[in-house]
Amino acid sequence: MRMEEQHGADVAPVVVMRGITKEFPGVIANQDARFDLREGEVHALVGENGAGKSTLMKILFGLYTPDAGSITVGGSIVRIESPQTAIDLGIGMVHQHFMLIPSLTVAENISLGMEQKRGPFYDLDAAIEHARQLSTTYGLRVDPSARIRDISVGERQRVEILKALGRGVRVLILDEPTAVLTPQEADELFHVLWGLVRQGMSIVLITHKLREVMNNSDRVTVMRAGQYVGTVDTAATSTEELARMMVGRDILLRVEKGAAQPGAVVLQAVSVTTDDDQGLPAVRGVSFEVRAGEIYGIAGVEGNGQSELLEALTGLRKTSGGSILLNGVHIERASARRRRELGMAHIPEDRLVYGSSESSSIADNAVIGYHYHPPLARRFWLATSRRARWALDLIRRFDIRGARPEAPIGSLSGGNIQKLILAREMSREPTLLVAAQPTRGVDIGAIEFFHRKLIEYRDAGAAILLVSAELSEVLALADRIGVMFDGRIVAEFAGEEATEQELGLAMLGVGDARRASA
Amino acid sequence: MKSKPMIVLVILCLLLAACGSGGAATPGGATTAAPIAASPTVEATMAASAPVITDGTVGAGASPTGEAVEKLRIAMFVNGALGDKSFWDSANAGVRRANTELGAEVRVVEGGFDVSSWEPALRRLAQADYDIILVGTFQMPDIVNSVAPDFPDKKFILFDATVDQSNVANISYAQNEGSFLAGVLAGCVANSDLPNVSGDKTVGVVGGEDVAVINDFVVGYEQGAQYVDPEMQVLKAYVGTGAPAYNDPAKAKELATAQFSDGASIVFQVAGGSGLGVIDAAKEQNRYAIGVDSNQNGEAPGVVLSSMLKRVDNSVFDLIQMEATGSLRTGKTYLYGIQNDGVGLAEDKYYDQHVPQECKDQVDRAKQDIASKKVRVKSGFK
Amino acid sequence: MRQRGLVAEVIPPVLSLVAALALSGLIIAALGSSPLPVYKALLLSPFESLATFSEVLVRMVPLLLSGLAVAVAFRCGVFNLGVEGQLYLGAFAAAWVGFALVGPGIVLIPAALLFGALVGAVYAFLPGVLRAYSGASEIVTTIMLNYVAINLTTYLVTGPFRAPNAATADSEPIAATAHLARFLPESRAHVGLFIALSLAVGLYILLYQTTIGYELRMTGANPRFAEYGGISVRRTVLIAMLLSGVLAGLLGAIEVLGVQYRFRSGFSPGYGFDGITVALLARVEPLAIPFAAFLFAVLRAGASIAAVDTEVSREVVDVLQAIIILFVTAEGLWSFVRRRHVVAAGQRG
Amino acid sequence: MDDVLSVFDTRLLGPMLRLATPILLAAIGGLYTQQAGVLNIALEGMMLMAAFWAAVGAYFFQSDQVAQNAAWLVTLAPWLGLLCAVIASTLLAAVFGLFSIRFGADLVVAGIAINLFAAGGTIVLMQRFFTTKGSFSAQGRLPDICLSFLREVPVLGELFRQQNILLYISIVIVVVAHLVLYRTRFGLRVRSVGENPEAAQTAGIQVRRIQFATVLISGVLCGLAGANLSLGYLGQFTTNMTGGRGFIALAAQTFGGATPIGTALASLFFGLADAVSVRLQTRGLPSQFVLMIPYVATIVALVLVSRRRLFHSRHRPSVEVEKAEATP
Repeated sequence: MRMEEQHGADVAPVVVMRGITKEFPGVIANQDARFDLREGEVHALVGENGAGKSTLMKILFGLYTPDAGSITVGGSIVRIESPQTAIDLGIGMVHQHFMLIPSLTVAENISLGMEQKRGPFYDLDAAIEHARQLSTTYGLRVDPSARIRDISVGERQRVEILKALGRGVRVLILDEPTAVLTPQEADELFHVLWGLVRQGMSIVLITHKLREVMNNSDRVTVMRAGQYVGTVDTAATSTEELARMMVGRDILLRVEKGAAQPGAVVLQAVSVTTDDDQGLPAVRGVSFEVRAGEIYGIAGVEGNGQSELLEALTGLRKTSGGSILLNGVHIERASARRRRELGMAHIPEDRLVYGSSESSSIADNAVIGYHYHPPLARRFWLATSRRARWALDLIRRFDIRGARPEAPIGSLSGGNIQKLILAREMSREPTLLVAAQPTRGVDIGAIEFFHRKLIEYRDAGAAILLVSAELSEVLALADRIGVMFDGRIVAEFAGEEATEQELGLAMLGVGDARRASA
Repeated sequence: MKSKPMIVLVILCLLLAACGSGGAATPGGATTAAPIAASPTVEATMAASAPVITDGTVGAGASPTGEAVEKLRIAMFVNGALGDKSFWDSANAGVRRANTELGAEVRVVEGGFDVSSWEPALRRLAQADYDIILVGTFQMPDIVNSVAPDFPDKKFILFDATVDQSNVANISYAQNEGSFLAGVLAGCVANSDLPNVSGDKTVGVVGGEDVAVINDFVVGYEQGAQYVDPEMQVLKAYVGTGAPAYNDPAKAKELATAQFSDGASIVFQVAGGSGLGVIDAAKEQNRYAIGVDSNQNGEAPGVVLSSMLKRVDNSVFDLIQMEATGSLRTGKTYLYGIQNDGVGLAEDKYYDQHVPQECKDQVDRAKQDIASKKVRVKSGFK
Repeated sequence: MRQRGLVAEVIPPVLSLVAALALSGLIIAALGSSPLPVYKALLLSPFESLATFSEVLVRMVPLLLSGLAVAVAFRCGVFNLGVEGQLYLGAFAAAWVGFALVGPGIVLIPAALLFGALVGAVYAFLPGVLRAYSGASEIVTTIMLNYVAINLTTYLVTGPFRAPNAATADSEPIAATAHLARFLPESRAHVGLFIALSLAVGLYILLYQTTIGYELRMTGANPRFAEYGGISVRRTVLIAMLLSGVLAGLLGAIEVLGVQYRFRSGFSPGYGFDGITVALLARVEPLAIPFAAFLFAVLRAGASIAAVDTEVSREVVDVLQAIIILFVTAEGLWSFVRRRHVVAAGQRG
Repeated sequence: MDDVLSVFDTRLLGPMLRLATPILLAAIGGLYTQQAGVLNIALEGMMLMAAFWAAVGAYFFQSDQVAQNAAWLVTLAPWLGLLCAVIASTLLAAVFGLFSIRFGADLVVAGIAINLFAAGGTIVLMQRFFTTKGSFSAQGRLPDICLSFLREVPVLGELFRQQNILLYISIVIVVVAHLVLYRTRFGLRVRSVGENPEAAQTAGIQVRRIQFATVLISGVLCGLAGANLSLGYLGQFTTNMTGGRGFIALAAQTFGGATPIGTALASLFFGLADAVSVRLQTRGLPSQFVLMIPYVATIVALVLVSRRRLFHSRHRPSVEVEKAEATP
């Protein structure tokens, strides 16, 4: 410990940010924020949603210009006006939403902006060679000729990292890198990151996951409400302390829940099949049922048909076979609206694409799906004032901070948008709640809140279908767990019996299928 | 979100409105009375001493100042634009002649293609102190009917259309008769031994658009061609619809080329600005063409054998001259046909040089037949 | 903060206008004329008397309706470039009621307006269906259908509905009872203006106070979100196109009943495209569209006064208008005025 | 009916190419900007401006003034006209790019303004130079090229009988466009800017600069397209002679999926439909219906080739660098 500090004092910081203030219309994202990064460390940056972590790092990467404050890189004060300046200073960033061009290949994406030429032409071979070289040097496996739209999320992330490395950066910022990864993929990522650190790279890790922080960082900086709270050595702190610093109070990290009291079957899927966007079979005959008063979890590595299954269940994708019954009614051909009317609610996996409309107001976002129903509407007329009150009520009950009904939802942080979606979907007390990745990219305080709500809701007698890439979440919440692999449910576990180990093996398609479905 | 554009727009509107009232408070500002002798526009100003409308608010009864009392003051309203090398340019030449030969003060206003703007523009022109206001085309009778009764002191000349108003003199043209002669020429040429004739007993006509005023040319032409040879086939094509049809020489050229390739020896163009494309096609395909409205024989000597002239210029000048001598009678229609050279073929040196004698004779015969009513030329108006 | 915001809002458009006028002045001077009379004719003369001002109101009607027609589709994420074609068909339909039927105004006028709106709607429905069910880009189909509509209506008035002795492609005049009432003495300002203004308010109410409007806005803002929320994007796109067609058809009908009194082939100087400019200038907000339409109408009325009052040719005025549009819509032109405080927010319609 | 069907013979091919060429040239220009995410409504105006300056240039370099001072220029006059066209159109494109990409004017509105500017401006200048508002002769044309060795070949002979040199240039341009977009560094950047401007920006690409460059390219190509009308096909300039071909080009480009090959096929298809309509007119069908053919045919073809794409994004505004999202 003492050694560590001494060592730290010796090493000159590569990046020093002081007094950073950034204001957006109506929101102060950073106020007098500070940050130090030493050479050769993994520095975790944690904080709740809206705490200003991403903004601070986007300022460092030149995406935003600060209103006030100074940035020192390598000892000299710099003005970072664009990502290009940042890259020139050796700073790279891997964004939460990948900055890749889907129709281009891996090699093209990596070389974009620093392409080699052969004669008048773009040298594709050189790009492929370069990508391959990077890939082997840093141990990040990717196929240089694959198109981005065809590869998995984990691979895309590797491409993002390679993109930065290929530009010779010495400082790498990763924004919530594990949010979209399986546990195995996450482990692999950290393995790679430590390898980079050994080569002298400095890494900033923006995350919510305290366990990750404890296992994979040297120091931690905590932010709250746009302000700097403090920086601590990881070895000298604990998850509880970090959580307290983030939230400003003690929070409960385990999910308290009683045994489920399953009732009648609410959702029944029988041999459901459906195709993906390319028209290839994605779900190949899935059967399961969810009862009232239980949480049915679906686990699996992303891309094994979970998304397509959910879309088929909720009416966003046509089924090609099988049947779906909701409270005994066949709904496989019903519209999304009809399914909602029959008591289904849906927290979609991508809150920005399906769950909300960025430029529309919070009130508009708070009523979709029910906008034509009393009390929100009477015949063709929207009940405008009741709608505003409705939105306010959701905002209050779900503690959505900084929200006014008339403000665009895009002004909220990701976690607060997710809260609003949850609030909306629970507001009509559906008999079935389909929740996909409900806590993805949501901060620790909010996760606690979400989990408590889901359990409360289950205990009130609702059926919940939970799909999550977070194994720990599925394990913590689900009463029964189905594991999806290659478009099928290959194994089913009772919640309390399952272990992470067993589930992980089943997810890879090699587990002992305890109760394989038809 | 809502308020931002509103603010901007309201301010812009207020800005305009505020200035508007300010401007109205200072009538007859010196700036507007500035002479425009330096104006480079040729067709808009006929004389260096041409007047401007002294102020927009001048009423109909405002008396002109100084010596201009006995001078004729003429305004022509063009509901479209000059530069068509045919109808309007011809009318413009007529008014211009009135300026040089009669010393009339002349003003030409182009109204553009926004149909609904024509009436207020004409009304504004009528409010200014002009003695005669010239208006043309079949698109204007409604508007003249609405404007003319409000200005009983003013005289209007409406050419190429007619209305029944006591202060309007009308001019109408027997373009079908002129086109008949063009048809006779075409039919004769197709049967002649001129070097570049196809020998197919086929002639063509390219019209601007398929409307009666153009078809008046077309039916006359067809009748003329078949007057020469009843077996003569007449190919017809139209460039398009509306104003663009008269400004698309590329399309006209393609149409004429198609007609030539279908065996037409000669093509008559009735397509305004598009018509030059027909002449171009004839040049390229080594065939013949007939121009329209103004004399286009010189555009391609030996290729354009003649042009069907509609002497808008002469007629307009004639009526202005009548007014100058006090003989113009409003409330009636002046007809311009073959007899009074209101329509006819351009028989210039190119015509003399390139058209076979036999065809010249046929054309002359046809003229007499029309004059003697031996031939009745069909009308496109029916 | 608030005041600074207002200054930042007001200064740029004013500067733009000044810059546009200055540049235009240079052009006019270069052509050898004095710019001041042109400015006066273009900007002030429309306000000089009731008669000239009423012409502004006449011009405003089609611009306003076209702006609304474009806006309603746009709010649903559909680009209706076919307002021009739809208004021609609507105009013909209304004219047909006017010249083929007889009756008192109270019957004829609503019948003509409704029929015009209906035909416009049907014609807009077609590209809507093609977009919703075959994915054919409405940008292409609506442009193509404009040409079809113009040819079709011209055929109708030169063929089956040709007026006796008609010289041009115009229909017979409509019955006098079908004329829209004029509300100012000695002017052409007609009650179509009030219809158009109430439609602007109506569209506002529709968009913000009704479920259909809500579904329309959500579809335009994020179609996947709408689909997720149980809104049928197809159906909503069709409704938006229908509404757009209704407005375009009404535009044509009102022009026939209020100004032209017959169908004239080629009567629209491109209202359908003016509507795009008007709608976008008003940021696709129904209540801002009348102001944008008014602004344009002033320029248009001014242009035709300039043609009569000044020696500057019509086309110079076109150039001036182009310059004014460019400068006034270029929001970033004076960005230094409001550099720090207005970062491009997610405020696009 | 036989009469109507008899229209379909090899004689359609020549007109097809002639009618397709100006559309194709402008459409290729439009597809560059489209690939970079810029909807270019201004094609029409740029073409018109180019057509005007092409004719002016050709006229000027044959004038006595030039002949006396630099006689050797006279033989080059049509080519100098072409150069003038390209310069004028590119300048106009620069104005369009400046106002829309740099100053944030709406793309559609700016495009419409540019079209208005060109329509008015050409007439004003024509009046200034030639004291007419209708048309003037360029006193010359770009040469036609007759591939004489093909004369006896049945179909090709018909195809390449008397075609303007710009047709051959346009074939080259399609190939070049394909290579540029899919084989060069610039093309890679253009496509990435169009597909995901934010990602392109974080890769260090100057998004606006790339977009501006494509607008300039569209200016160059519209320069050729306009010159093709006034100097390649006709040898004269006429008021508003583009007659909506810029919009047809926009449609062709959209129809062709913004790829060079697709756009070329779409333009040819449009040329063919136009050629059919031209030839059908001599068969005595009502002109208005015949005139509709190209447009109806385009709609039908588009419906047949369209996949179901309900959520396509387009009319993309220029990139907003700073989004007001405070999402950490």
